Amino acid sequence: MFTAETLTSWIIFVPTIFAFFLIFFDKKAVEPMRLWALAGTVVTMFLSLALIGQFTLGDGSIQGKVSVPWIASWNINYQLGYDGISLTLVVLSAFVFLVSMLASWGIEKHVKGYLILFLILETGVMGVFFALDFFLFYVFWEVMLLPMYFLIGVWGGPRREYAAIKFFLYTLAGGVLMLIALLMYYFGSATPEAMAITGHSGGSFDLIKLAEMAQTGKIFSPGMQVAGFILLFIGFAIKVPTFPFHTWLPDAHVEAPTPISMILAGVLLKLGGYGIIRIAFPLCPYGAQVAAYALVAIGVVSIIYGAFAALAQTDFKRMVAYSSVSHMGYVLLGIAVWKISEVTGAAEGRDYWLMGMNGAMFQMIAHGVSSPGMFFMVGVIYDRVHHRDLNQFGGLSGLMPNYSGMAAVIFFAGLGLPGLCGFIGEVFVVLSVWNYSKVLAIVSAGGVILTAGYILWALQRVYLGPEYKGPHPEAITPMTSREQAIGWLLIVPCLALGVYPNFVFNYTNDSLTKLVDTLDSGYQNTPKPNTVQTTQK
Amino acid sequence: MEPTPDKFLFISAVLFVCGVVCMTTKRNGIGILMGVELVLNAANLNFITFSRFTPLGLDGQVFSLFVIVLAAAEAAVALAIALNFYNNHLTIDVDRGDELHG
Amino acid sequence: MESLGNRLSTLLAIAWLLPLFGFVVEVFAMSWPNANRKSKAAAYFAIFCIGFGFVCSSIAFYEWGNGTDWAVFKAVDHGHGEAATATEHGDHAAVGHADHEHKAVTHETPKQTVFAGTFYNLAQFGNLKVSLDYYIDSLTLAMFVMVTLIATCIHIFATGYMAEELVNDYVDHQVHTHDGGHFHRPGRFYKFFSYMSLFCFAMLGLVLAGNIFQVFIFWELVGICSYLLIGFYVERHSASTAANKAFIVNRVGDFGFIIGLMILWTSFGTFSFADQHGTDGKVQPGLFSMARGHDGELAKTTDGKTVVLKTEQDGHGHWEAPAEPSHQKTITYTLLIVAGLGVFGGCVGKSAQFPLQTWLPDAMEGPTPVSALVHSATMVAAGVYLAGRFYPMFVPEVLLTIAYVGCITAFVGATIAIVATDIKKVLAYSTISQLGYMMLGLGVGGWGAGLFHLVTHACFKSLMFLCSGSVIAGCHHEQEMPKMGGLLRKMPITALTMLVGVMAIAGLAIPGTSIAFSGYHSKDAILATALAYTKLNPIHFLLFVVPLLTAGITSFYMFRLWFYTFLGKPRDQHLHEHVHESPWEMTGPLLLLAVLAAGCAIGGEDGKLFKMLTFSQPVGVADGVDGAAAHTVSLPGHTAIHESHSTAGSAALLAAFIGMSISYLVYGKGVINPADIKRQAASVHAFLANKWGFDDLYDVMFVKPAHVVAKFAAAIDKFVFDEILHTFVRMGIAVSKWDRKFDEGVIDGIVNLMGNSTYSLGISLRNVQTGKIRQYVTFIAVSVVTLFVLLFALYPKG
Amino acid sequence: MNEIGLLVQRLLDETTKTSVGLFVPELVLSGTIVAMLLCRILPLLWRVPAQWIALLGAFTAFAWTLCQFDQLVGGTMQPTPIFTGLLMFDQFATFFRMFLCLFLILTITLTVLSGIPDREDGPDFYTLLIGATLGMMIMSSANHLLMVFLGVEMASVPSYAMVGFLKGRKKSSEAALKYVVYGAGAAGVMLYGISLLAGLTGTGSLPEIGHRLSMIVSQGAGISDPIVRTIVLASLMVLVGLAFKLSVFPFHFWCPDVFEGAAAEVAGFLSVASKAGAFALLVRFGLAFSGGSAAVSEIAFALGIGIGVLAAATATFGNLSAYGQTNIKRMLAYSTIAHAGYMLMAVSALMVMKYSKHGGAESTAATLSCIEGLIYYLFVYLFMNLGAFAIVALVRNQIFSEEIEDYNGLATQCPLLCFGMALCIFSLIGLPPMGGFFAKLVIFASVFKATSVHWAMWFVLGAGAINTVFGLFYYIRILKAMYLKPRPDGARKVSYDLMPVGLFVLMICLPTLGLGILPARFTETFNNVASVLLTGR
Repeated sequence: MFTAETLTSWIIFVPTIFAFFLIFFDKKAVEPMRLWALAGTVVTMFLSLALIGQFTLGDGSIQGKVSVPWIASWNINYQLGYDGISLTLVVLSAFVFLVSMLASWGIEKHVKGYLILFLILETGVMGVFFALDFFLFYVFWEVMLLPMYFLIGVWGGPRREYAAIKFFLYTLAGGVLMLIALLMYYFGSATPEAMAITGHSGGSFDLIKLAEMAQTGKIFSPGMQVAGFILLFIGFAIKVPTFPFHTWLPDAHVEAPTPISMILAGVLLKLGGYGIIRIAFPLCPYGAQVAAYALVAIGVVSIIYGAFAALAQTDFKRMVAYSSVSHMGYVLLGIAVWKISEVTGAAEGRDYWLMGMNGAMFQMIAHGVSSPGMFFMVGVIYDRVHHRDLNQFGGLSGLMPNYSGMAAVIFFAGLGLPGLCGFIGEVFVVLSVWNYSKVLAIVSAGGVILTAGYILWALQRVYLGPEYKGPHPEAITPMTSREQAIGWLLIVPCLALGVYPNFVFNYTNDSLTKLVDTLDSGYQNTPKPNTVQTTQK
Repeated sequence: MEPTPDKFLFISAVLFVCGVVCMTTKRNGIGILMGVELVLNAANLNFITFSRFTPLGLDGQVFSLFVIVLAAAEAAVALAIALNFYNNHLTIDVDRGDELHG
Repeated sequence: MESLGNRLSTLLAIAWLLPLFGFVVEVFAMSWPNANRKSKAAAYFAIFCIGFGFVCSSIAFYEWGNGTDWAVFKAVDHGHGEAATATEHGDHAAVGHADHEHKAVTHETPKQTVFAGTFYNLAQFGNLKVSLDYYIDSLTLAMFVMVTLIATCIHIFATGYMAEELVNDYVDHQVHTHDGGHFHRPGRFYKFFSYMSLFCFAMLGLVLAGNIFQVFIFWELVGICSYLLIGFYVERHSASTAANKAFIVNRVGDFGFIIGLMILWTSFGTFSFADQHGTDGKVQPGLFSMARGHDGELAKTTDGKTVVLKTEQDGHGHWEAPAEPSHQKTITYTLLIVAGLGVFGGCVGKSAQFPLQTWLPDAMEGPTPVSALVHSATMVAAGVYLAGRFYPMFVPEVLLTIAYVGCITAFVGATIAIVATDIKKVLAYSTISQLGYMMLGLGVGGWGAGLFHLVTHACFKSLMFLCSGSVIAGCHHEQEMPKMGGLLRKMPITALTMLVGVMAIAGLAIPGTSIAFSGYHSKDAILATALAYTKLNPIHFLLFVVPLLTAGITSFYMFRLWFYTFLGKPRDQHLHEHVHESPWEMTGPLLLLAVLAAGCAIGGEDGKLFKMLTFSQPVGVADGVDGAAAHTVSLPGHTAIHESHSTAGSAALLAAFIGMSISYLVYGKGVINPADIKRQAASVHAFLANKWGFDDLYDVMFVKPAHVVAKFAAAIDKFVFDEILHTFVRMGIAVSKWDRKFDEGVIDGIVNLMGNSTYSLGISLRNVQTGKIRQYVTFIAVSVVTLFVLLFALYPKG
Repeated sequence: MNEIGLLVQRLLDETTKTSVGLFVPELVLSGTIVAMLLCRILPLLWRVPAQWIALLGAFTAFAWTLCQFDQLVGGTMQPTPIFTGLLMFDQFATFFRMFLCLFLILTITLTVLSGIPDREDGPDFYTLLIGATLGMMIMSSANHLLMVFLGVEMASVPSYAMVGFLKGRKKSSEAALKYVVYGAGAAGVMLYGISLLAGLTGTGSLPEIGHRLSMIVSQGAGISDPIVRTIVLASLMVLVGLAFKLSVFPFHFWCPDVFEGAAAEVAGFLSVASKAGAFALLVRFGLAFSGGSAAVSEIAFALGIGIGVLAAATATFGNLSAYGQTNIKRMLAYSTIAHAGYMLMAVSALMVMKYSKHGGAESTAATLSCIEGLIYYLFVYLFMNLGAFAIVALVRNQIFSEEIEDYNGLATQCPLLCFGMALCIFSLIGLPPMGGFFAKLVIFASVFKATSVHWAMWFVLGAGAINTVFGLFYYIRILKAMYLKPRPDGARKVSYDLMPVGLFVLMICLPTLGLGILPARFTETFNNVASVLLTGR
């Protein structure tokens, strides 16, 4: 019953099944409902672990492919599959959902509605990671939007409506751009040569076949690839969030309740990065290469800008939100270090680009573990004193020793301390940038100092110092056992990934090698327009 | 001399314009309905001319018959509504009926 | 041989991982709710871990000796000096290798002395490999033995020093809560020892590291441990700011380190020092063999602009540069310089060299054992160790910069130490100065001399810090020297061991004989190399004159410290009554370290320790570099250094005696009352508000310029570098404030503007809907006409 | 003398044998009207409430049209013009008649549930309702200019009366007056246009217009040629009549006032049914120009572009002016205007593709998808809009207000109704899992294909995309009021039990989700309908 193929569908729809049964619970039975929802996330976690079992390590191509025709007249089919990239992200999402569910015991308002939306959100996320049909991918991408709007809107903080509508607006605008790109590629793939690959008339939404078409370079014209890439990149960059499109993140994080901002930071930001790796790059290799310098520049600016912004914040959660912007800048940086040598026209220093990609994937996983941890730590103190003003904290290490210890470890993971997960991602990405462009490499290395600056300053203001300066100090009680369990659940992967990063690299390396080679050949096959291909210094 | 259709068409055009002008300027509800009748009859005149001079033939006359019938029906309903408007607003002045706006 | 390599690596790995195990146990065991805070269990457990580590490393040293049948001590041709046992300390390792000396020398092939291998593989991208591996040679073993030994002594000392933390309610006098009272908190005895064990783990990891990336990993871990230890008294704002400052300055250094790493990674393609034996039998050259091959020369192209890396192995295993250009892997010379400077930047950040030395004096906020272990013996020495380890990769230009940076640091450190009044600040500045010395030693080509001074300095500096610790403990946390005085009678053991340390650092010796304190031998070695260096390149004469001058200043301020605290009348009568000698846990290690400080460098150049260090010096260093051809700096060979030994030694000795006598006159006998000098230089006093006014009766040229320079140096230090740092911080905050305004103002503004504009447009459209029916009907007619006209105008022509 | 006899004889047996047989559903409806009027008079039938008769009649009509449709699709029946070319009996017309009957059933059940027409004036209301539906059914199968005018009038006049049905209220009487005056004006203009067109072509039947026009229009005549000018003016005037029914931008002024004045059920009926009939008629009228010479096609092409511009303007105007609304019916009125704009884009794409100079097979396939998109959108639109208006009506019965503020916190009291409203709203916005998204996707796809023919269509596509984002703002305000705002304690209680009301709401709202998830079956049938319409000609 649980073969590789059916497992993917099971993982997607188990949460919805649990959500459906939630309806029949009585409104008052809060505790059983929470346990039932927790059971849902635990089952999904086990299924994803089972999926790892099914995964054959050496092979980088798509595994467990299942394709059922859904809307035949438009060649749309319900197509799922996974490879090293999506597998690691699925396991991360299942884990973060499990931990956030544990942290949801603090929610008292409309518990049933909250849990149902929470589980539907999980379905949406899992669907995005498994979908291999562009239309199915878009449907799951937007399905995530509905529950997220309500989760922020109903259970959020004081300015929740503004934050919810802003989040909805940004993502919908991105979605519309992606829709246009979707249509462009649907009609673009209706040409006779495309017929050879897809085997049926009319356009195709199948991501694998579209990637093959892009790789031949003949079917999608360079102009279309550049236009397609810009549309897709903006659509995904809004989710990552990179520099110009990031202003929704601090509002959404500050207003969202703790478990939701844990999911927002842990999982939803990774969708942007995953989208770029799975769709934006393979579908328009030429566009990606032309925009590579701009991408790297945006990545570096995101790092520096995010770090400075974090330095300036007085709200603890907003500071952590900006740190996410800065950390996700590394992801974009790692993906885009694709240098083309004038002589051969092929990728120069391909190993460094592969290292950058692996670093970016690892950074996504590491940030996916450390940033929910950071938000949880902020949440623990917020649930007690109900304020987040950095200057009004202090002396917590005396009052809550265990909590401060754990928080210090998590924040040091965010800082990029060796031995913890943050370090590997950052350093590998920074090391790989030198091959691409020296100036940007130095600037991105500078980011390391800023990160240390704002995190240590925040730690000093919150945890060190003689005594607690903020309102109702009597509420500060040591960590409950549940919170401690969550703390340990987050710290253990931090340490494990930091000490032995091959947990991730074993899986992602083969798939990324395959991706890097297809992109490289895709770029070489595309006929360059008459202008001489100017390469970046 | 052989009567040509354009004289009739000219008259119907004039009739049409009078009808439209009457509808737009009259403040009295009934006045507006008169304007409507004028417009409909202008079209009737057109149909009759075309049935006489163009290969339209009998269709034109059948057309005008139907138009007359429909004009009657429409007038009946319009007057009923105008009456109802009067009962509620105690006036037939159309400009007074601007409660629904924005 | 293979089995020896494994045995060595396992032994050292045990010594390395034990403290980590200690850290984990201490953190968990002690954080158990019912653990009583009075038990010293944590201390004993930590001592056990590091002590056992020391035993393992000495066994490893012994095994290594046997393995290479003590070639290390037979390498030098003219036999070996008098059979003095290197160190009397009573553990069996010393005894062991004493009786081996007379074994017959057999001439079979030279045994393998350098062992390298991999623990496990971090990541593999294409043919780029990143892994945790080990590199064991004589330097590693020497460092292991030294670090573990000193750490054990300091741990024992710390059990005594930190005893006051063993209480359930510890009153911290330096912290005032808002209601004026002192801060109360439970004792944190166990936490101190857990951090110390973590630090030892990180330090040993750094020494054992087999590739530069692994060094970087433990580099930052050591930085975090210093952050935790400096900020041990978390409640004191000054402590946490000092900790932050230390970490961020280290990070600035690491920034340079990362750039170095990037260049190496991109141009060499590997991080590992030694050659990597791939599973398929293929051998991949390590950094050193790529750069220097077997003969120690860089394979430069004809125009001298690019360096060709030696990536091919000829007949008998020597790495050569491939002939055909297509196979050649090259790196431009300037990039190699930048890489060298980058890595050296890391060392500057960590060893508090010239531009980044401001954090070390502030780091004295941490408890004294920390200052002793971390900020004098081991961590700050890591920079020098790395410079030593990475020596083959430094091109002559880089060595020159290292030399000058070392020289400047030595001078600046020494001059500021003159005016410092806090006993620990004096020692901190003297550490900076001695580190400058070591860097100078390395810079001028004295690889052995630099590391020799590293080891000796570690011994006597940790000794002096511990003495100052016991003085501070004795005077109930009073650190200001003006309040002390005349403690000789009250604390005899501390005073005498301190005297040994002072004499060692001053480099005193009985002229003519070879009996001298360790400081003399190592400083003499450095000065000799410096003298030989200046002979070869006369324009760099400063590199010998300034160190000589600094040697004099060093002995002056060290003796000033000793006379000021221990001789003369007690200046604070009330404090004087309560002074008491420290308990045995504190004085025991002092004695042990005193013996070590005095005798560890016995035999000087041809002593056991020096031979041990120079045994695995990079190839080609011994016979110097003739820079004339490539018009760069030439480095003195071993023979050249040997000749200039006698002159350099006597000059150093003279400078030391002069310094000592001056300080004796001013402080010891009190012939000149320091007070009236203060009146004369009242303005200067105001200027040095936080530095006690310097009384100087003798208007000798030597004293006044030193004072002016000190003032200038202190000023630089305070107003220039700190200022630069603070301006950076202020600029950073200013940019971030602007950044936030821009972020909320501009981008959010645009989005809200769009939202509002569409909203207002919507509202304005509402009043088009007037509600008047007549206007609606007019609109029908008007729109029909306009539509017709529009269509008429825009009709697609033809 | 006998020719007349012959003529009459031919007419008689032609109508009796074929046309009447195919005209049965309309006859059934007329029968129900007669029955209801009778039951007012005959005391025997007095006790039978009128709505059950109406429902019975609607069901039989629906069943009949359904089997007619099956036979047509199955091929047993061939599409033929009936009543000597006055009406056209083909899949396209039958589909719309089936659509209208289904809608009639749903509207009647809604009025039963919301109880608008009380017992004694029930028959009058249902007579008007069925009369209007009859008019629209004739509109959808009109094949002759006379039928065009007759259908429009028959649909409009009863709806004037229905709008003013709540005799007592000042607002509804004012609305009715406005509707009558505006409707009559527009009908007058249309009639004048029809007369000109009939005069020019000398015939009334739509298929011949194309041929006749090409005879009188000389080759290569630009707008300067008087004949071309009069044709353009005449067709413009006819389009005015249709634009009034569709509430397209310049002719939409009646729509907000009438919807606010009329009862919610009537507004629902008007918003969907009249749009369906009008769009069917617009498509037939648009296709009337086909078969003509190049000059005629050029005219039609220009009209297509004109309609496209109008469509964009309508969508933008509809969305923007809905922002500031406080009354929910008025807001939904503007939303219907906006959706009319989206559907009009499909028609303009159809005309642009059909009459583009370089026609070829590829363009016919494209026109096929335009019509399919239009029909699919209408089908989903039926459920979306009726669901929204039904819920507004049901809520009005309990809280007697249609202001959005009074909807605050409704979700806590009647979760089922609010869940239905949320489904409709998200479908109206066009979010993926819902039918609205797939409908919009199909229409945007056809417009996207039209962009390759003429640059102006880019502007239309752009307007469509932006409007999807504009639309988000005001739709979300309803949900925000219902879900995010707390229920003011003084407000009236809204509670409905599952059985009649809940089930009905679910029956209407769930198809919006169903159509989104399983659109496959419907797209095939619509595709077949469109192909017959195009190729049948």
